Amino acid sequence: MAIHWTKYSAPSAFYPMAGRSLPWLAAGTLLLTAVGVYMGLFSAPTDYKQGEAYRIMFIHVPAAWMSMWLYIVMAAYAGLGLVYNTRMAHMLAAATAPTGAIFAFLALWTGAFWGRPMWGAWWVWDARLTSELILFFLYLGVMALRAAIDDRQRADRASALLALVGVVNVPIIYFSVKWWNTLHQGATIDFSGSKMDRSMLWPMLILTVAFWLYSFVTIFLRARCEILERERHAEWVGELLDNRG
Amino acid sequence: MSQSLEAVSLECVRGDRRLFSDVGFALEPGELLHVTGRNGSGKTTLLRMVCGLVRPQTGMVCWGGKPVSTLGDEFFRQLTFVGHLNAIKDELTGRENLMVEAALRGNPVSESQAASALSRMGLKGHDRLPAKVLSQGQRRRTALARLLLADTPLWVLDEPFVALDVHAVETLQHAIAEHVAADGMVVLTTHQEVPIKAGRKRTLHMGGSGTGVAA
Amino acid sequence: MSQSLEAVSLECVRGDRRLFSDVGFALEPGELLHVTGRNGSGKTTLLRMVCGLVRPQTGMVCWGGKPVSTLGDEFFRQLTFVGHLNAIKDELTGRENLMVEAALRGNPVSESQAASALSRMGLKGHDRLPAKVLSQGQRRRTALARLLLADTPLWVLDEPFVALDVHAVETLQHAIAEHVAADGMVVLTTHQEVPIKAGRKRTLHMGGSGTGVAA
Amino acid sequence: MFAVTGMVRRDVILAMRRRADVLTTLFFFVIVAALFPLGIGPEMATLRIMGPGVLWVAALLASMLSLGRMFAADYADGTLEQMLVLPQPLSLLVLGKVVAHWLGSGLPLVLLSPVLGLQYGLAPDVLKVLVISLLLGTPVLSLIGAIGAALTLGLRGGGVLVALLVLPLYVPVLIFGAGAVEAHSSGLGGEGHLSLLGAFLLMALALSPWAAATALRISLD
Amino acid sequence: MFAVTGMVRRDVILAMRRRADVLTTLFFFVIVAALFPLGIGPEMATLRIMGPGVLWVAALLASMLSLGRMFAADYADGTLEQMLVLPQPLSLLVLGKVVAHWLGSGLPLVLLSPVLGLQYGLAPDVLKVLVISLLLGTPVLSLIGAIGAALTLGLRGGGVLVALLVLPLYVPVLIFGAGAVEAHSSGLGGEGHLSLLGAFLLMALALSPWAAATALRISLD
Amino acid sequence: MKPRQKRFALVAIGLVALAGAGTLVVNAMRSNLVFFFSPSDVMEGKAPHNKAFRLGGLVEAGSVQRQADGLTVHFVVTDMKKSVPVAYKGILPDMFSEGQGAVAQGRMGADGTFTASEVLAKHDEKYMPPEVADALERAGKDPSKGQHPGGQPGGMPSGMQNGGA
Ligand code: HEM
Ligand SMILES: Nc1ncnc2c1ncn2[C@@H]1O[C@H](COP(=O)(O)OP(=O)(O)OP(=O)(O)O)[C@@H](O)[C@H]1O
Ligand SMILES: Nc1ncnc2c1ncn2[C@@H]1O[C@H](COP(=O)(O)OP(=O)(O)OP(=O)(O)O)[C@@H](O)[C@H]1O
Ligand SMILES: [Mg+2]
Ligand SMILES: [Mg+2]
Repeated sequence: MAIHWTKYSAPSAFYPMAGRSLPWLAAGTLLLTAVGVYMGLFSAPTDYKQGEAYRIMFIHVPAAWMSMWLYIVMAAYAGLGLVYNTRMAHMLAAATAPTGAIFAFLALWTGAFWGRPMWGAWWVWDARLTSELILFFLYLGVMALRAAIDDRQRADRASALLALVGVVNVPIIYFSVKWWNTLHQGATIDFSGSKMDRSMLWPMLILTVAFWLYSFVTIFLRARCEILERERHAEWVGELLDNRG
Repeated sequence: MSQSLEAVSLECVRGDRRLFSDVGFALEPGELLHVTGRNGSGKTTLLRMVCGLVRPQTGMVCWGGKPVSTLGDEFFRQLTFVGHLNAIKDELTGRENLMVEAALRGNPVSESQAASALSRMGLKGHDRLPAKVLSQGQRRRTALARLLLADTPLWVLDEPFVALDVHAVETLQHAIAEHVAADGMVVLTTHQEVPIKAGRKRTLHMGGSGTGVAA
Repeated sequence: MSQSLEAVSLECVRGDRRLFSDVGFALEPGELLHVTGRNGSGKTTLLRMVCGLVRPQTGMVCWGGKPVSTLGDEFFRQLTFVGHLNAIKDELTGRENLMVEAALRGNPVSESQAASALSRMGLKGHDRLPAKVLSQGQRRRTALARLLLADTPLWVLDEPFVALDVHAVETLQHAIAEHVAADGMVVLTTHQEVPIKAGRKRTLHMGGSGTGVAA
Repeated sequence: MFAVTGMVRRDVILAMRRRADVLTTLFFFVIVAALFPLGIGPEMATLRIMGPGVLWVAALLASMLSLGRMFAADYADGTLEQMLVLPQPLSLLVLGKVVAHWLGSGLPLVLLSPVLGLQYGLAPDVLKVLVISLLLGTPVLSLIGAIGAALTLGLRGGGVLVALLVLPLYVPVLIFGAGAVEAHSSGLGGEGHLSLLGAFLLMALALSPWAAATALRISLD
Repeated sequence: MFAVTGMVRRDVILAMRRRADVLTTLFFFVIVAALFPLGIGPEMATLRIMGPGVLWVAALLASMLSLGRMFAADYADGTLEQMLVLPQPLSLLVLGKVVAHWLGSGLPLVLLSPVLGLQYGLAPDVLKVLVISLLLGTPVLSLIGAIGAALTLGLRGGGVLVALLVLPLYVPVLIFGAGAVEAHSSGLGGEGHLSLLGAFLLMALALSPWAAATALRISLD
Repeated sequence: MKPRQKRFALVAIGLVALAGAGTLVVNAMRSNLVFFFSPSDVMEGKAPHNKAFRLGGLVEAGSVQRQADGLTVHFVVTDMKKSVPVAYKGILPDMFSEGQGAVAQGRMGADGTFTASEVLAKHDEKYMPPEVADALERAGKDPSKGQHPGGQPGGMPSGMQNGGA
């Protein structure tokens, strides 16, 4: 490949790259969100059983997916940081946690909101719901641990270890509906295909991509702040700030 | 098998500060390295780095030519470390402290061995008291008694003389000199003088930029 | 109003041991009392007794002729104590530590006063770091900077020189000498020498039986 | 009085430096309140009965857990020793520390309790009584806890020992606190319970700073 | 292997010197188990339903409370630092400490639980399942707890932070532990739950000493 | 033992423990760890006897009868093999309807009727517009049966089938 990704493991290379891509990512987020929301609200048909309420799905499912995916991403960066001791990986892990937590919260909240009309209960302690709640608390734990430690290196490595330990929870969330009898429905979309009409599937997929881009935007923004703060004594940051005036 | 200790261009960053960089030294059997420097110059940090407790940003510490991070237990078997914390349990008596620690190392010592090490450190009559009630200096002595029982070639001592009275300082200086004379190695920090009888004494001064190639 | 400190036949029993008995001394303004003795001879305990932190078995400590146990706050207002613990909060910076402590005493100091005290103790540039990250010696210096801000006649210092480098030792010796010269009183323990310019120096040697009438 | 406010200020600044402390007490409260439905099963009728009791027990445990923080740090770094030789009445300094402790560990729970109460399906008026009972009760917990924390200072395993010492004194607070809510929701009116709680509070305010100060002097001898 | 037994011996001796620690964990367990009927009211039918859940939650809290003791003392006095430079695999030393912790905080609860269970009116066969579930579950709590305790070492307010970190991982243990008893008492047989608990135990045994050892190295850096 | 051998031994022990854990998990999955019981379970006596539990399955077509008070409802829950009559007093979730999944919480009465204190609706994982559902129905396929070869027999929402398998 022409692009050498490893090059971006240097904060000095990552910073401008993220800066250049941010406008595009932000524009993509806005565009896809607009399209997705429009399609979800207007072009997607009413469901044959759930009527209009099912439209919460267009937020719930992408948020739930992203909450799990971002955890994996965070744990992967954490692992990289622990093994190879790269600063950039730790910074990205740190930047990922809040976005992941937001999505986990969103999935919980929309799920509860949806559960009320569909199931007749805001909350039940079934395996899917419980494991997603645990995911949310793991995100909070990772952030709280990081916040509680003053020394940055120790904070990085300690929260990285916690993130790695918590990774066992992700497959449990995913397979919980298979392994146990849950009130939560089974997988609509899995590796064998989708049990959802195309007209509904598209807005959901578009919104998933939009959420994904949004994650990039917030993570890059946070990572850039983090870089500036940590590397404020580095030469290149000094130059950068000088150029800005 | 006599080994050598070597540190190669160590660097340490704490918070925003580069505490030291490009610190290096080499220590052969029969040598003592006295790490000096002002308060806060990074002596404690360097010693902890030598013991593998702190990971250097760059550079490495080698034992017998191999990085200690890969040697693991093999290196620790050669090392006795007395940090600025005494590492004694308040609930145990002096004797028990020494025996428990030796047992965990894998070289158990008998009660009478422990008692004699303590009495050499001037703690006769205090070695059956729980460490909790001992005075600052007595606690330090108990921690240092470990050195008299250890048969490791490398001693790493962080301000060992702190809180000791003149008698105890003398005893310890004597023990260090003997260890060096018997082809041991010592790395220590202290703001006091360390006379040794035989062997070579090096000094590593921390502080200022471009610090730290041992003279 | 200049007062005097007097200790009358103090006795301390710890566990089964009579640590000391019949210890007494009298200290006038412009005098320094150097408490010496081997490790474990009871110096720390004596100093804490002087401050009213430990109650004597028999005997009493008097300030201006009145027992301190009945004086309470009135005595504490005359006293600055630096124990072997540094009494600084890890979370606060050096400046904040000094300011908070002074405010609680009831004599608030400004930030610049705190900063100048710290810089006199050689902590310029380190006084905005949380105390947690400071080295042993730097922490001790922060604790001692309190003395430079205090305007109390009586200082009680337990091994103040521990962990200090030569520069800091000099600064502190200087500060102590000045305080004594300005008609202050100092009670301290240390295993080092304490030269003073003016005033009188007494020594109280602890240890052995029948110890402790100050010479 | 100045000793109290100065101490409160100091401890609040310290707590702000370690915001995690306050947040984690809160999380603990939330998590314990969430655990019970897990252990017991999700029947709404049962939950509604248990709700006030569980929330009260959770508040009690959260407050107790954070007792360790009241003096331990000051003891370990020697600032407590300094407090004893300050020219201020020790009991007022202690009162200041207790107030700061409550601001960081009791008040947030009180503010959060209505939200958790909703989860247990409690009605709005029941929630109101719950909040009042916690508002009166949690300071008592902090005050009593101060004595226990001072007595166990520096003992290894103090965290559990303190539990043993303070729990017997916590029990009446728990009984009347949870009792107030129960009495109200069963239509009896919880005023009697609440005014007893108020009496506890005044009594604790009068006695406990003094007792805790004495305990501190003993622990440091 | 020698590292494990040596460590267990050391910590058991230390615990014997401070017998209060073990006793107070026990008392804590007893008191929490006794508090609930107070907070909730003494109806036997309700108590029987709640019994297993309350006992499990009490065991969980007792175990969590005593986590602070696992490394804190060793950290403060420098013996932990020494452990890191011992010529023994750190993960085995950690395993030794965990075993000792369980012997002092988990095992006594297991042994005491039948007595408390009786108080809640549980039948003998239900008690048997309760004991087995605690026997399998409490070591998992100690193992997971070790990671949290190691990560929060030396942090102020660590006691509550550790709760936040380990509780999410404790929840499954609680669910399946209390679930086993419930499944059994409703005639379903708790074997499924129990074998899941066994699986947790093996998994925790394999991974947690290593993770906790890594956490210790990080915390002492 | 040399350090390398020691490390190897430790890793091996760890792997054995993990394998053991895997076996136990599989074993656990074979016994029932359930959010609810199916009517077959109830008929086979697997469900709790004198205790509240959850009963899950499909609401049998044509079985829903509302009492005059407008609140009490009788219906039958089935898993296509066995069925259980249910009585419930209270407000039903919107999604509750015949042919749909439902989970009821309550106890078995002596007369073989399940008295529910709470009813939750459970739906399947299929989403489609009504026209498609109609078309499928006209083509003789039960829409809730799925368009996939692996579709669930008997129109059960898939979650209702695998009682922990
Ligand atoms: C608080 C309650 C809820 C939580 C925590 C929750 C959690 C989750 C999670 C974590 C996923 C992603 C799993 C995966 O990718 O397989 C998910 C997917 C989904 N959830 Fe929920 N959910 C909740 C409530 C609901 C409700 C009430 C409904 C519908 C009535 C619902 C419908 C869905 C659907 C359709 C999917 C997509 C499944 C797939 O295609 O894989 N959820 N939910
Ligand atoms: N319970 C006890 N039983 C026996 N001896 C005790 C007990 N408690 C304290 N001691 C003794 O009291 C003495 C404490 O002395 P203190 O700490 O005052 O000594 P010090 O003169 O300050 O010594 P250092 O120079 O080491 O600081 C020690 O010798 C200790 O052994
Ligand atoms: N997070 C941080 N930010 C800035 N400086 C830090 C940080 N952490 C540690 N330091 C600095 O690192 C140094 C630690 O040095 P160390 O304890 O090794 O000193 P030392 O040479 O042993 O001193 P002493 O003689 O006082 O024992 C201190 O100067 C401290 O200010
Ligand atoms: Mg040092
Ligand atoms: Mg002393």
